[in-house]
Amino acid sequence: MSANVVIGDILLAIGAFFYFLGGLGILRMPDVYNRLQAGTKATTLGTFSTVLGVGIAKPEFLLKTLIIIAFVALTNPVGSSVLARASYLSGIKPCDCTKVDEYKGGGEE
Amino acid sequence: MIVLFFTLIGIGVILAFIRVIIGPTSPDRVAALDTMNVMLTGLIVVLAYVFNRSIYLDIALVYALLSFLETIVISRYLEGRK
Amino acid sequence: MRRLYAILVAAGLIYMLFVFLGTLPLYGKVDLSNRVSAHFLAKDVNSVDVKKWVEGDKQVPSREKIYGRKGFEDESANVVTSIVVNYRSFDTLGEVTVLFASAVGIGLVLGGMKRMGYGRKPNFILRVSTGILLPLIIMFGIYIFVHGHLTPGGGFPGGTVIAAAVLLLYLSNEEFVANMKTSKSLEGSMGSLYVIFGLAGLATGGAFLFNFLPNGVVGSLFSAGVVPLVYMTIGLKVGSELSGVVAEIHEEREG
Amino acid sequence: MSVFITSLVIWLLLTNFSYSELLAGVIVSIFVALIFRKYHAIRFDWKFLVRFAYYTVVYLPVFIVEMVKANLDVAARVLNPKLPLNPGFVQVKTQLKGDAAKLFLANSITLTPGTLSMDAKGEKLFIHWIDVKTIEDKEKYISKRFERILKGVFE
Repeated sequence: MSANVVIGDILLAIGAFFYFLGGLGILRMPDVYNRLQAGTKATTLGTFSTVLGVGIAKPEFLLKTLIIIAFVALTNPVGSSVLARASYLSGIKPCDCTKVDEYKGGGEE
Repeated sequence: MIVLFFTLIGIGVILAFIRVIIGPTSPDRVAALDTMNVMLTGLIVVLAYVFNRSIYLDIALVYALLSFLETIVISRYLEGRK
Repeated sequence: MRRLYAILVAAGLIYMLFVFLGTLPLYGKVDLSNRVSAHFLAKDVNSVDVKKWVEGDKQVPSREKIYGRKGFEDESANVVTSIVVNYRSFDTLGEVTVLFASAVGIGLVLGGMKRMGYGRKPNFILRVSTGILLPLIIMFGIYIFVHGHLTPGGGFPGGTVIAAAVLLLYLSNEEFVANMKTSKSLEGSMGSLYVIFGLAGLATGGAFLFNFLPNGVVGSLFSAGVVPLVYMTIGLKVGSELSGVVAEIHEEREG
Repeated sequence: MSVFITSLVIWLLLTNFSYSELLAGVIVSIFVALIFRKYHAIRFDWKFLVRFAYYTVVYLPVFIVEMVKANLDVAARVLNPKLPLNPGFVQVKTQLKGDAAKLFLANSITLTPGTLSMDAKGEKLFIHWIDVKTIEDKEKYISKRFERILKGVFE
């Protein structure tokens, strides 16, 4: 057990825990937008942590794990933004606790 | 240690999958599916680490690309026409 | 002039095919033990154990002496690639033909002149991020089919990833129209290049796509003989074909 | 030119370094840069690279701290049995001009505590906020931290 393997294992454990939180958030939140919030944040940090953990524990994987991290960091927020806009435009009502709505009509005057 | 990772990720995937099944509307299902796909990408990377095969990382990248494309295509469909 | 040239090339190809078809053995009469080298049957493609020969009688025999005749397979890093390209490559020609036929059919049914639009303007975030993601996706697709002999990839997955990039452009950009002329000519030239490689193998080694190049060291980029070239042609062909299918789905006729 | 450099860097990250890989990467990058030049949103010169390298050092720690805070926030909300939620859709004005700058701002907003950017139009960003504190002066809570840094990078 060298030092980098220990660091990698710790990062992997943190990432797995955030994955678990993402699943729980997806299940418990009341409407689509809140679900997307929980799911996107938790899985993005979970992927960062997990993949970086693998890259640190195995230095020969490091370059390719960096590419995976860059790809997920670019695509995951974009995907959730597009999905949030699509669900708003397709007429999904946000939950009753929503206070403010300044996005009426899809932002088109 | 490895068993712990797989247990946590597996529970997360199962929770997301419950939402895929019960989700009241289709954006709910797609959101849960997107979350599940990112989790599975991480899972493939962990598998590459466990089996010590660098070629699995390519598969993880292809999976991430295809899941992103799936989310975009379904969103563009759901937006509908004006 | 161009038509004459095309007819001449086609006649030459058909002539070569008929001439060399006569030299092939009948179905079921091939002496496979003569073709498959021993270390391939032992699933030992990677490692060459010449050490014990050196210790035995102080001389290193050539590869062909150890393992019998030079293999039909071209020293690619995984066995599946050897099987797909070296043993089943004639089937790949059939698959590519089927794909071409389906692309032509979709073009006949759906093709048109005008770009079909979606109801809504694309999201700003999606439009900008596609421009940044595009080099990553295209380079990854090319990486897959150039390294087809080293990784579990090959022509078909690489071409599909490139077509995915084109689909992403269509989804995120209202004005984007693929350049069909370039795509069609690329597809046609790559398809004929594939057949020419196969016929060159037929001319030199007596089998379709026989390896006529040196093998090189396993694991480096320029190795495995004819496999990277074949995968490059298949990858570009499949990529342009699927892009053509995506483009034709997004078109509509006037009126 | 910038597309060529980006493609070459990606190629070298994907492959293990050797001279034949470098040669193949240069050839492939030239073709990709020629064909897909029109559709790339990436344009930079060497001055931008220097600024980018400088600000990455400043930006990444802020970003990672914010992301960990965001996740702890989400975790607290999820694990709390009463689910304290106060969501709403708000719009935020930004001073950033470039497309890429606005994209990075939107992505940063998505990954930081309690906010999810949905769309951008002109200088307005539309955001789903999980805990609406105030309707006026929203920028202080949502976008000010990143806007300063990203202005340094892109302008």
